[in-house]
Amino acid sequence: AKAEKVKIGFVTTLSGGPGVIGKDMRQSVEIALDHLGGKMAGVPVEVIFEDDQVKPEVGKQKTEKLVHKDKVDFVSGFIWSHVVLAARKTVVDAGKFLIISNAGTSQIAGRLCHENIFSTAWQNDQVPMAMGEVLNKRGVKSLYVVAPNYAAGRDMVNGLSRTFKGKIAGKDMTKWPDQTDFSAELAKARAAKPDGVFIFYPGAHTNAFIRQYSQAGMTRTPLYSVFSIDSLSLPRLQEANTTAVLGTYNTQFWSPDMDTETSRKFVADYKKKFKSYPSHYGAQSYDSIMLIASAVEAAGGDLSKMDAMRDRMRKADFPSVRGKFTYGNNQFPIQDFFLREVVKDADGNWTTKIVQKIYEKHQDPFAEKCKMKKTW
Amino acid sequence: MVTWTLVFEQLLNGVQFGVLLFLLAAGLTLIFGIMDLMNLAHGSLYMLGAYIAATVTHWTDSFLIGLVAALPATLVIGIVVEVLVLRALYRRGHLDQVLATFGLILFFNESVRLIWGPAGIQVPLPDFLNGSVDLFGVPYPMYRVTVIVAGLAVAGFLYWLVVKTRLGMLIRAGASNREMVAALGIDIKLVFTLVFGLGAALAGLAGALVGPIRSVGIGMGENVLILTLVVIVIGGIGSIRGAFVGALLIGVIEILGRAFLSTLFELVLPSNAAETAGPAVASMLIYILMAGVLFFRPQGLFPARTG
Amino acid sequence: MALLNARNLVVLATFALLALAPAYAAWVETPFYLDLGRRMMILAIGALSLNLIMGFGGMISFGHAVYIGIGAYTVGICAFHEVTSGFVQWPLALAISAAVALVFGVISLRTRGVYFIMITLALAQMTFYLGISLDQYGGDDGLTVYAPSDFAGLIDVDDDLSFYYVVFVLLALCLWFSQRLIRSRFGMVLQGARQNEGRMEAIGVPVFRYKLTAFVIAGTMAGLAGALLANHTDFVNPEMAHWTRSGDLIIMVLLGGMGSIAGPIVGAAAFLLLEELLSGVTEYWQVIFGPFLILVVLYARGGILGFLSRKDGGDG
Amino acid sequence: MLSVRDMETSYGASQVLFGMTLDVAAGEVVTLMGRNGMGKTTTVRSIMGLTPTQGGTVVFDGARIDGLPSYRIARAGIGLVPEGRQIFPNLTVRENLVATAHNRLGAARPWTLDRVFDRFPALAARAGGMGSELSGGEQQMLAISRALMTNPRLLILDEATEGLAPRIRAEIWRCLAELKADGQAILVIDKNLAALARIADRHYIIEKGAVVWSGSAAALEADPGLQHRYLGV
Amino acid sequence: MAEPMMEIRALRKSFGGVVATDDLTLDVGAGELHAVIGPNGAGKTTLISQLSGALMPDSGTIRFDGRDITRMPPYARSRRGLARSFQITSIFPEFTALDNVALAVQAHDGHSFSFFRDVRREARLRDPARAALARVGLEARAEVTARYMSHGEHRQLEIAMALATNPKMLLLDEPMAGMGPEESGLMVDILKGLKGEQTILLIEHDMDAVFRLADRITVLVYGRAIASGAPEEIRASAEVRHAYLGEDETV
Ligand SMILES: Nc1ncnc2c1ncn2[C@@H]1O[C@H](COP(=O)(O)OP(=O)(O)OP(=O)(O)O)[C@@H](O)[C@H]1O
Ligand SMILES: Nc1ncnc2c1ncn2[C@@H]1O[C@H](COP(=O)(O)OP(=O)(O)OP(=O)(O)O)[C@@H](O)[C@H]1O
Ligand SMILES: [Mg+2]
Ligand SMILES: [Mg+2]
Repeated sequence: AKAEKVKIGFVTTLSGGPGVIGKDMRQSVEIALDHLGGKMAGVPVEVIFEDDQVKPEVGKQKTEKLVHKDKVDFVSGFIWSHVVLAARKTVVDAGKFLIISNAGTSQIAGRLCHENIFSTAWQNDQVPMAMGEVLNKRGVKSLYVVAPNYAAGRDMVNGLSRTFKGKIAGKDMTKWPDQTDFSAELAKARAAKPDGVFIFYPGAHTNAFIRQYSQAGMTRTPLYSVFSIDSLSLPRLQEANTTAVLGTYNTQFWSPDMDTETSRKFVADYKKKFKSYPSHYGAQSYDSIMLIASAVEAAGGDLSKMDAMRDRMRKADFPSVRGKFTYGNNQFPIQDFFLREVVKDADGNWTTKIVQKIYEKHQDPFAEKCKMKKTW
Repeated sequence: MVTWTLVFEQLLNGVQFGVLLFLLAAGLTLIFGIMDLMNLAHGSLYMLGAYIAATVTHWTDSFLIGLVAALPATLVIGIVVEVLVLRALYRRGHLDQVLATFGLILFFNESVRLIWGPAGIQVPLPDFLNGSVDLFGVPYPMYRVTVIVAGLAVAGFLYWLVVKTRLGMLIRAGASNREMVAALGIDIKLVFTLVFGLGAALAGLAGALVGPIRSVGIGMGENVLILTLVVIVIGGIGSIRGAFVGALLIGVIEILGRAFLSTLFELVLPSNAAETAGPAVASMLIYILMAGVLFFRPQGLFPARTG
Repeated sequence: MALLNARNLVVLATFALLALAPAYAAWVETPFYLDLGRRMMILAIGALSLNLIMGFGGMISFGHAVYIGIGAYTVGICAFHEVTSGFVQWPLALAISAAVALVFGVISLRTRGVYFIMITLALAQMTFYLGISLDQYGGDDGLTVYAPSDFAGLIDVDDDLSFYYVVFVLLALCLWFSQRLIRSRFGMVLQGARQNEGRMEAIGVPVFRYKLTAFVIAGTMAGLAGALLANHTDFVNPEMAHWTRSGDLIIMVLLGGMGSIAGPIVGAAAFLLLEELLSGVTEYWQVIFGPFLILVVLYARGGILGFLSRKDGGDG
Repeated sequence: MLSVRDMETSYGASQVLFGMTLDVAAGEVVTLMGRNGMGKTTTVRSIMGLTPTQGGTVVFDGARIDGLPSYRIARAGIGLVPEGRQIFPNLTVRENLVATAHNRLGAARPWTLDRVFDRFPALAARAGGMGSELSGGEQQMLAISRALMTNPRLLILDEATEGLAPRIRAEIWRCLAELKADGQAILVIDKNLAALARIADRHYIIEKGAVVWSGSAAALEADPGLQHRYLGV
Repeated sequence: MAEPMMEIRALRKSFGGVVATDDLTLDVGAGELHAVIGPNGAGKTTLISQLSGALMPDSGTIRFDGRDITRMPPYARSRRGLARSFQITSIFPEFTALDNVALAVQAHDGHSFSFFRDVRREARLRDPARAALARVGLEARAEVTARYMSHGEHRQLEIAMALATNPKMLLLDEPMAGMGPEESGLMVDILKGLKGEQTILLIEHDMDAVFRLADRITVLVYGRAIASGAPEEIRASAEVRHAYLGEDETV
């Protein structure tokens, strides 16, 4: 029978500094709901947001609450790997769908894959792997690597090493999350005279790094980054007039200038409503809601039809910001990755622009560790 | 590939980092060491200093005005906090103070998020501070040099204030026995309020100075608080001299550890072991240092001479 | 003092509530309360253990979460290597936390006061960074505990309800143990050493040994909480040992009332309930929670239980 | 000069002073006697505003001072040598003396560092040392000197000779006698009856927080029964 | 003279430039009440602290009851029967008077690694503790929290704690300080009662008491013993009068 309401629990970080990511995700979910007219298959949708405080235990408890108290049908969101890892079992044991909007942990892409878990993002390694290819193409022979010393940081460096063929002239794994002074690393990097510097810094650390990068007089060395420079950090960098960031390169599966119908509409409406560019976090969250909508449509609003919903989602048959893509056996996207450059837009705002497609239909390397077989 | 100019530059980096820590540590050692108030919210004042300086800089387009505005603003905030909350807690144990100032941290962090949003602010540097100067053949950012100079000046001022002036004596006397100081005709409440304000303003100054280098964001206070506590504990709680030496020590060791530890490990360990051990040990370095110092000198390097 | 004063009533009520929570959860069909209650009780065990050394022994440890982390990691790593028997995991968790507490205690108990706070913090941070660098066990991403502790069918930790009561009974046991401990000779020495360590030595007590023993007992009890927490979250991660978690434990103890044996339990319950309720009201809940803590300090000296016993006209 | 009327003071629920009443005139030396725990120290603390009172008035130099914060009471001209010395352990001897020194009331022959060091050479010898390093007796001298350095009009000494060597004790009595000769008013608490008798103008004997006997030094000396009953000698 | 209970040989302790104990040699015979007097800052408390183990001497030896205890930690000395009282009151402020004393008894009743039995029901701790309180005249205050007692009562409690353990030797640092005449009288009586059974090293500025109690008196000045002998000899010594007693102090 048709459900009275589609309930979606959305776990993200709303408090503290990282709350800026959660805010972008929430706003994007709102846009998605606007586009859906607040209904899926004619059934009204309710999204309940919960704050994980970047703590696994809290994330787990909030998920418990969503599943067992609010009785949601889908749990989505999750920025952080450790939070989703802690929350995963609660959702799966309750027989609900878990739609991951960001965290790209190799564990869930591999050994912990599950028929009820889908990602609308990527697996961590893919983006730096794409960057490795870019560096090869651009003839970078020696590279200085700086990244924080935690799981995602090490994933990024490993991902890069999978494809980058040149020499790593030096590598610094910095203290996480306390360290926001990079003078020691920058002095070393300058002394090493590399062809380029590769960084990965999520959140506020990016700004600190890039500003010190330019203060240290490193601007002549090209800067390559992953997940560091995006629509959340660029306005801040512009505020401080850190021009060093203009013209630097990064890789991603999406960019606000992406030329798909859904993306154009999403970005335009987001800009209209919130006066800024959405980030990839937002784009992924938008897709999460749209993926869920497609599942609810397939079941005709009857949320007990798990198999029908799952089959539909596996087909990835919904208007995604990235255009058409497919799901791999681990239910992570097989998708294209692009090189982006930081530029000024027509209004003088700083944003990213797609320069080149690096990977076509790329699948993450952990899919083979997933025991599920692709039957769709 | 370690050259002497690189080592020298890293030393400068260490000193600069140390000086910044000193600004925080000096205020904390006054409040915590001398007034015996365990103030976890010291980091919050640092954060507020940074936010206020950043905001004023954006309003006025002048970093200098922003910097100068942060001082009285944090002074006043400090005084208000002292009068409303902390004044009642001097006689209580450290734990009550921990609980209350933890409450203050939560309050300040969330208030900042309400007022400024979660994203943080960036502070542009004025052009005249943006270049670099040549220090013995090493091009070093002008701004970092400015920070070093400012910090040293404050250090001198504080040493004079606490050790040489009557106000300094009263602060120290009040720390050991408030009641007696009052019974001898001194308005000790006022003295403490002023000292707290001074400590707050120093934290605010550190925050304002750090804005153009690092990012200004929520929670910036807590990380630095721990580091600051480490500094004053190594130096000996309540000793301005200890705070100074401790801050420089931590600054230099932290930077040198980050800079050269991995290289050092590569000389003695197989390369993949060195790759994991290097950053891990660099992260722990200051804690190892502190544990070591306390193991051999349980009162820190310069034990404040109390009874 | 009357047995049924407000203070004892609150403790009894807390226990009664915890005992009946599953029934209520079942009645309103909200198993979530079970989860919340369980987490409360697990953290209460942690807070209880901290109170032993902090409230009674005057040793303010800013690294107590480390033992919770170690207990949890022991279970997690055992499970990772497919050792799932609880009869192996749990005693091992207790033994390892005890051993670590012994080593850390020997190092840190040389210092006093704030220096002690800081050295425990330093040791905790080192452990934390060690956890982050443990790549094979997931680093800071942590480790999923694939299989719950297995007690050969005697107790089913995977069943929410029976695990709930396991935790409940363990909490009650810990409380009972603490109560006896504090009133024993050992407890007197512990409390005496807090009040006047020099005098304690002068009357012929080698204080260090007793403090160290208390430190190890508390570490072991926290290790138990850790083993439980691993089974509760099915997930372990270095975050569990972070200094902010040790801070949370301290807050729980203070909120409930330091120096009263049951205080930490009330404190843990109040802490988590407030967090749950307030965060439901506004995402800016800490703007309320922060000042609330300050008010507790200013107007309810001795935490919630202290406040109640004063209302009672007790002598504090 | 000082006039205390019907003072009531409690610590929490337990009341210690029950209508304490006493006077000190300008230039007079008055003693407060009584057995341990009878409320002598509490009286002094109440006068100084260190312990809140529940009733009664304190008038000093014609102005009411009860309820004022202690620093204002001290500034009005009362100098305290507290029970148990309470010197500042983390200050040097010299700092202990100068930190709170003042001559607010414009004493004609103010106490200065030199004068104090003259009076107590033992302190001069340890001037640069920390308060915490002094022996018990040295601390006591420091506490007296510190109070003198505020140049009070009324000096209150609570067991100021406790733990002093006989020679120093004698010296302090001599010093008090000199102060008295200079017209300094003094309220003194001490167990050394013989010495008190020599210097004091009047005595108060208190028991259970109230005055049970007051009168001149001569009257007390003449009444051994009184001494036995209230002072246990 | 009987076998000395305590032999101090060439003891030396300095703090920076201050020599607080200067080559001090001293015997205290078993059962003797030996008073040490001297000006303030002469090094009396420093001496007691070294005997009790709170301070380590720079050089010299201390033998107690036939054993060298120079480097023994304080608790071990206490166990061997050496008890001290403190010049500046040192008690357990949050315990009742009775608990304070019972804790002292407990410290001498084997180890305290007993985790389950309620101490407040242990008669073997409580009874001797009550007796000790009674001895110093505090029995009526047994259940009062120590913090709420007056200064004089603290002094009495201090002595009760030292007495409670039936030590072989008592080190008393100004036990009469802060006591009223009546309490002082009581204390003299207590000490008189102990004389003969117990060896006592007494530091006191109350000359009345010293001359009434002491078997022998040693006068310490600047860390050195300038005189040692029977009370009459000391009283008669011009040097002592000059250094310590003062000319006009009548005793
Ligand atoms: N802080 C306190 N809290 C509770 N009761 C106290 C406090 N201080 C003193 N008392 C009690 O008040 C009474 C009077 O104490 P006070 O110190 O005034 O006596 P005193 O006459 O100075 O005695 P002493 O000669 O021993 O110094 C005593 O019974 C004491 O136990
Ligand atoms: N910790 C210390 N540091 C430096 N000097 C000290 C220390 N302890 C004591 N002294 C000094 O050593 C000398 C002896 O002190 P001690 O306390 O033993 O004297 P005392 O004979 O007990 O005097 P009193 O009768 O006044 O109590 C004094 O001059 C004192 O200032
Ligand atoms: Mg008194
Ligand atoms: Mg002495």
